[in-house]
Amino acid sequence: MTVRARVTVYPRREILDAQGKAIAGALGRLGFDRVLDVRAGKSFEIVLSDNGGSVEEELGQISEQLLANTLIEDYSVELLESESA
Amino acid sequence: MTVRARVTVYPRREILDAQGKAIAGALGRLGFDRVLDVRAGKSFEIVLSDNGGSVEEELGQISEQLLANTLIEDYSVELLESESA
Amino acid sequence: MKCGVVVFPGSNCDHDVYHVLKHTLGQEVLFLWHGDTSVQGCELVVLPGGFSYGDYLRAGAMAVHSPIMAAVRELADNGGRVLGICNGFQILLEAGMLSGAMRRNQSLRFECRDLFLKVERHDLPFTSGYRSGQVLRMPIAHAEGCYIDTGGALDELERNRRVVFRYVDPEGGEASGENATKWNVNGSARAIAGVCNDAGNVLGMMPHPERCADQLFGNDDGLAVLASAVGMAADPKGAVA
Amino acid sequence: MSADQGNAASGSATYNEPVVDFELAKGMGLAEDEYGRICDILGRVPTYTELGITSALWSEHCSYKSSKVYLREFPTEGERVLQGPGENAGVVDIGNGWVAVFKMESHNHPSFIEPYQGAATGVGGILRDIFTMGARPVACLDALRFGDIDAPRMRYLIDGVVRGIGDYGNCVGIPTVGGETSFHSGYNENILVNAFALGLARHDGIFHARASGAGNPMLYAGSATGRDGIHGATMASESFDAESESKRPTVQVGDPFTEKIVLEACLEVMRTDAAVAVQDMGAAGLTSSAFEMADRGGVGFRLDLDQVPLRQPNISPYEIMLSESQERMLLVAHRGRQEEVVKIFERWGLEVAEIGEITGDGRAQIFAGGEEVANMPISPLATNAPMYRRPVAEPSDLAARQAPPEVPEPDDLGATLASLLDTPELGCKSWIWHQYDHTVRTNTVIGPGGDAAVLALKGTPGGLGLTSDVNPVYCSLDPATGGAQAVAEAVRNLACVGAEPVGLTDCLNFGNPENPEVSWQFREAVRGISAGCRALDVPVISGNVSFYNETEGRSIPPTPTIAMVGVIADVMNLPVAHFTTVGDRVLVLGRDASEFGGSAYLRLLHGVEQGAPPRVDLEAESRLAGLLRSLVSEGLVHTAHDLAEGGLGVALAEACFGGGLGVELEINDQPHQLFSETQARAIVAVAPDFVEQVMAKAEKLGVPVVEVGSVGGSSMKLRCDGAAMDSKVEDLHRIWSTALPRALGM
Ligand SMILES: Nc1ncnc2c1ncn2[C@@H]1O[C@H](COP(=O)(O)OP(=O)(O)O)[C@@H](O)[C@H]1O
Ligand SMILES: [Mg+2]
Repeated sequence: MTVRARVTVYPRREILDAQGKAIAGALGRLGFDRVLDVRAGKSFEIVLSDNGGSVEEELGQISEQLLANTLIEDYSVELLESESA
Repeated sequence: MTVRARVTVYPRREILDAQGKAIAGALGRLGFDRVLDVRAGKSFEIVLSDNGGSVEEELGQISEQLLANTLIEDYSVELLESESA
Repeated sequence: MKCGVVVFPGSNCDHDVYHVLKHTLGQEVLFLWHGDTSVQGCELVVLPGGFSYGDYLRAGAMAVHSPIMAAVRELADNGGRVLGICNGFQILLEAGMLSGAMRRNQSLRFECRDLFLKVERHDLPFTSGYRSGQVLRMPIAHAEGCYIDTGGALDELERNRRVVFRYVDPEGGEASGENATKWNVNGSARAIAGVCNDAGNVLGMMPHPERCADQLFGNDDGLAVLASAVGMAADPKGAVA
Repeated sequence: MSADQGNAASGSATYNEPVVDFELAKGMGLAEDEYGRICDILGRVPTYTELGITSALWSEHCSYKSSKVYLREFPTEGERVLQGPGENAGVVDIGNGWVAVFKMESHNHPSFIEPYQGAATGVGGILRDIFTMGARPVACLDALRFGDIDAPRMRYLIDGVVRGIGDYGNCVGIPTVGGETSFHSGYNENILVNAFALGLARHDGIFHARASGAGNPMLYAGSATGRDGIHGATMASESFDAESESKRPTVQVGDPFTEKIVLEACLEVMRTDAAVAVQDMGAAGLTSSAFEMADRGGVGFRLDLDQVPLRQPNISPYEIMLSESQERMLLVAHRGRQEEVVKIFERWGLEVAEIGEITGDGRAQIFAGGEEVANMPISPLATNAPMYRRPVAEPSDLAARQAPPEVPEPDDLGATLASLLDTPELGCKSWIWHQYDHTVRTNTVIGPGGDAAVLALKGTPGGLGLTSDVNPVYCSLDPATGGAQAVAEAVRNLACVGAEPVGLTDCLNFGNPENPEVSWQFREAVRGISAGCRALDVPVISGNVSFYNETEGRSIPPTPTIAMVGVIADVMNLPVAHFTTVGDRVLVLGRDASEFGGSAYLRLLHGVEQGAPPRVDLEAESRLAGLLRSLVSEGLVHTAHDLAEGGLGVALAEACFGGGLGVELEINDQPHQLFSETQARAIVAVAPDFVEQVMAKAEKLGVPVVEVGSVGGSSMKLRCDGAAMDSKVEDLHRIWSTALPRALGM
C-alpha cells in the first residue's frame, strides 16, 4: 500500500511575496486584467509507503523539519489517494 | 464577486526533477524511511474578478503563457472558492 | 588559531576561505566534512558560501541536517567562534543559530557586484579590526539574500545590537528610498547585511569578506573580518585604518 | 570492404523494434551510401541499436564530416601545445608546472527551444569536457548572439539564456569572467549560445580518455539515464511504440548540484591512479563516450545495459545508448582497483555501477536482457566515417553587398555618440554579468567589463588573460577578413592586459553546409582564421563546429567565435580599460583609414550593412600587440583599451565610464572618422613623464602614434575638423549603462 499526498508551502500573509507580485504585474501586461492577486508558493507530491502509522502526522513533521521554514512560510497537507502496491 | 484558484506546476514525469530527487535524499537522511518518491513543483494562488467569463479557460491561458513551460512542465488548475466582494 | 572550514556537498567558497586563513593569515586550517561529527578542536569554524545540496529547496535548508552541524552548534554553545558567509549565513538561519530568514532577492535574480557595508559593531571577535561606522566595500554573490523577520523580532534585533553590518551607499548614507534598489539590491529588511547572536560569537553575513582580502583584487576591506576572527586584528595587513 | 568476422548481433526481441532498412536509416539522417557503408562494414544489415549508434557517430555533430577537410588547415602546433584538437579539450603549457585546458562549445539549438535549460546544459557540458581531462575548471566565458530585441520570443530567450548560464555556473562555483553579447536580425530564428570553460592542472596531472587493458572494468557514475534528448523524434516509424516516442523529452534538464559533486569526485578519482580513462557522456551519450574512448586506445568493449542506472523502467537498449541525460561519466578502472573508485563516488553520494569491461578484440559488444543487441568493429566505424568536400559557391550578391557605402557626416557629434551608446549592441552588458558570479574562487583580477578578463594563478606572480571575439557583420560581408579580424581582435584585447597569446579555441557557427554559399563562407572563414593564427603565432588547440543554424532557408550570419587565452608574467599593477588618473595624456596608437564597411555607425544609426569590412593588416596587428605588451609589462600605461565596434568615439566614452573621469581632446580628423572601424588601433593613457618614452617605443616598433589630449574634468570634450562635442560623462554613462535593460524592459 502506498499513499500519495501533497504539501503546499506559501509565504506567510504578512511577508512580501516578490515573486507573486512580479507574476501579477506580468499578467497585467499580458492583458489578463481580471487577475487581482497572485501568490507564489511551492508544491510537493510525496509518495509514502503506508505502514499503518499516521501519514498526516509524518507529513507534518516532514514539513516542519524540511519543506517549510515556519518563520516565514505556512504549509498545508492534503492526502490525494491510496494505492495498493 | 471574486474567484480564488490554484495552479500547480510540476516537471513532466519523464523529465529529471533534480529538486525532488534532492529532497527525497534529504528526507532519507533525516530518517523518513517511508518516503518513496518526491516531486517538487510550484503552486500559484490566483484571485480573479468573476466577470462571467470562463475562469478555467483564462487560467489555462495564464498557465500556458506564463506559469508553466509546457515543454517540460505539466500544470493543473483547481478552483478553490468564490467570494462576493 | 586552529580553524575549520566545513565542506557540504555543493560548497564552493570553501577553498577561498581556506586560502585566506591559511596563506594570508598563516593559521592552521582543516576542512571539516559535512558527515563528520566533531570539529576536531577548532576554535573557529567557517560555514562557507556555495550551494549546499544545490539550494534546491531553500538556501541552507538541507545542510542544516548534516551531522557536522550538531558539533558546530556545540562549539557555539561553548563560546567558540562560528562564521557563516553567504550560504553559511543561510544555514545558520535555517539552523536557528541566528534569528531571521532569507527570501529571494527582490530583483528575483542572482546578484554579483560590489556593495558597501557599514560596520555597526566593532566590539565583536569578528570586527575588532574595524572602526565603528567604518564603510567597507565588499562583493555579494547570491540569489537569496533578502533578510527578513517579523517586525517585533527586528526591533528586538536592533535593541540587542545584533545587527553587525548594514548596506549603505558609498558615502555611508542610508540605503533607503531611491538609494534602496541600488545599494540594498536584495531588499533586506532595514538593509541588514550581517547579524550575530546574543553572545556575539556567531556571525552570519551575506557579503564575501574572503573575496576582498588581497590588494591584488584592488580591495582588502574584508581581510579584517577573518583576521579579527583568528585574533590577528592588529596585523598590519588588516583593513584597520 | 571486408565483411564482418564477428558474431551477428540479433537485435532485441524484448523491445518492439522496427525492421531495419534504408528508409529507417534515412529517417535517422543517414545517406544512402552511408547506409551501404555500414552494411559493408558489418557484412550484414545492422540491428536497430547498431543503426542508431552509427547514425549518431556519423552525424555531422560527432563526425565533422562536412568540416574536417577545412579544419586541417588550422595551425595546431606550438611549443606550448601539449594537446591539440582531438581530445575533450586542448592543453597548453602556461609555465611553473601548470597547464591550461580549454575549449568552447555551442548549445544553439537547445537554447532556442528552451533557453534556460538549453544554456544551462551548455555550460554543464563544457565543464565536463574540462574536468574529464583532469583539470579543475576555474573560469567560463559565454558568447551570445541574439536577434532583434523586439523579435518574437526574443526577450524570453535572452532572459532564459542568461538565467540558465548564471544558475548553472554559479551553483557549480565557476566564475563567468567575460564573454560577448550581440544583437542582429540574422539571429531572430537561430540564437547562438557558445560556452567556453578553462581549467588548470599540473603538468603531470593531465588525464586522457584513452581506454586500455583488456579485462578492465567500465564504470558508470553520476545521474541515472532517462530518455532525454534522443535524436529519435524524426526517425520514429509508426510501428515503433508510438507511446514511448512521445514520452521522449527533447529537452535536457541540467542538475548543477550533481555536476559539482561529479566534478569533485572525478578529480578525486584521478588523483588516485586507480582509473585508466575518464570520459563524459556528451552528445550521443554512452555511444560516443564508449566508442571514442575505445577507439583512442585501440581496444574493444563489452557493455551490459542491464547494469546502467535508469531513471525510469523500460528504456530500450537503443534509447540507453543514445540518451543525452546530463551529468554522467564513463570510467575505466584498473581491474582490482575499481572498489577505490566506487568508494569515492559513494562518499560523494553518487550512483556508480560497473556496466562492462574492456576487451582486446576491438569490437563493441552490447548486451541487454541477455540478448546481444550490437556487435560491431570499432576502428572501421571511425576510419570509414564519411567525409565530404561539399560544393562551394561565392554568394551571388557578394559584390553588391561589398560596394562602398556612403558615409554621412554626423549632424551633432555628442548626440550621435549618445545614440550609439544607447543601443543594446554597444550599451553596457552589466545587466547580464551581474547575474553571473564572476568573483568566486578568488582569482578574478579583472572580470567582465574590460577588454580581456584576467585570472591570477595562486602561488605564482603570473596569470592568464581570456577573451572571446568575432564580428559577424564583418564575417557576412567577407568571411575571410572577418575570420582574421576575430583572431586579431582577440590578440589585441589580450595585449591590452599584457597577455601573450598561447592558444585559441573556436566555435564555428554557420548555416546549412549543403548550401554551397554556406560552405563557401565556412571555407573562407577558416582560411582567414588560419592566416590570423599563423601571422600572430597562435595555435588552435580545440574547437567545435555548429552547422544547420538555419530556419526556412535563412542562415545565420557566419559566426566563427574565437576564444583566446594568454599568459601574463605578473598580474600586479596591470592597466585597466578606463581612465584612472587626472592629468594622464591620451595617446592613440595606429592610424585611421576611414573604414565603414559593416561598421556600427552605419548599421545601428543608418540601417546600412554594406561595404568591405575594415582591412586586416596582420603585420600591423602584430606590431601593435607587441607594443602594448611591452608598455604593460614595463608599467608605462595606466589605461589601455583597444578600438573595436564604434571606433575611437565609443572607445573613448567607455574609457571615461569606468572611473567617471572626463577627457579633453583635439583630433585632427573629419567628424565621421570618430566612428571609423579601422583595425590595429588602441588608446592608452600615460602619466605626462612617460609620454616621450611611450612615443619613442611606438616609433621604434613602427606603430603610428598621436597624442590627442588629457584626462580630467567631468565631461568628454572633443574637437575635430569643424565639429566639437562637450557631453557630461555622467549623462553619457547613464544612457550607456541602462541601454540594455531599458530595451529589454527590465
Ligand atoms: N555575455 C557576457 N557574459 C559576460 N561578460 C560579457 C558578456 N557580454 C559582454 N561581456 C563583457 O563586457 C565587456 C565588453 O564586451 P565587448 O564589447 O564584446 O568587448 P570587446 O569589444 O573589447 O571585445 C567585456 O569585458 C566582456 O567580457
Ligand atoms: Mg576590446
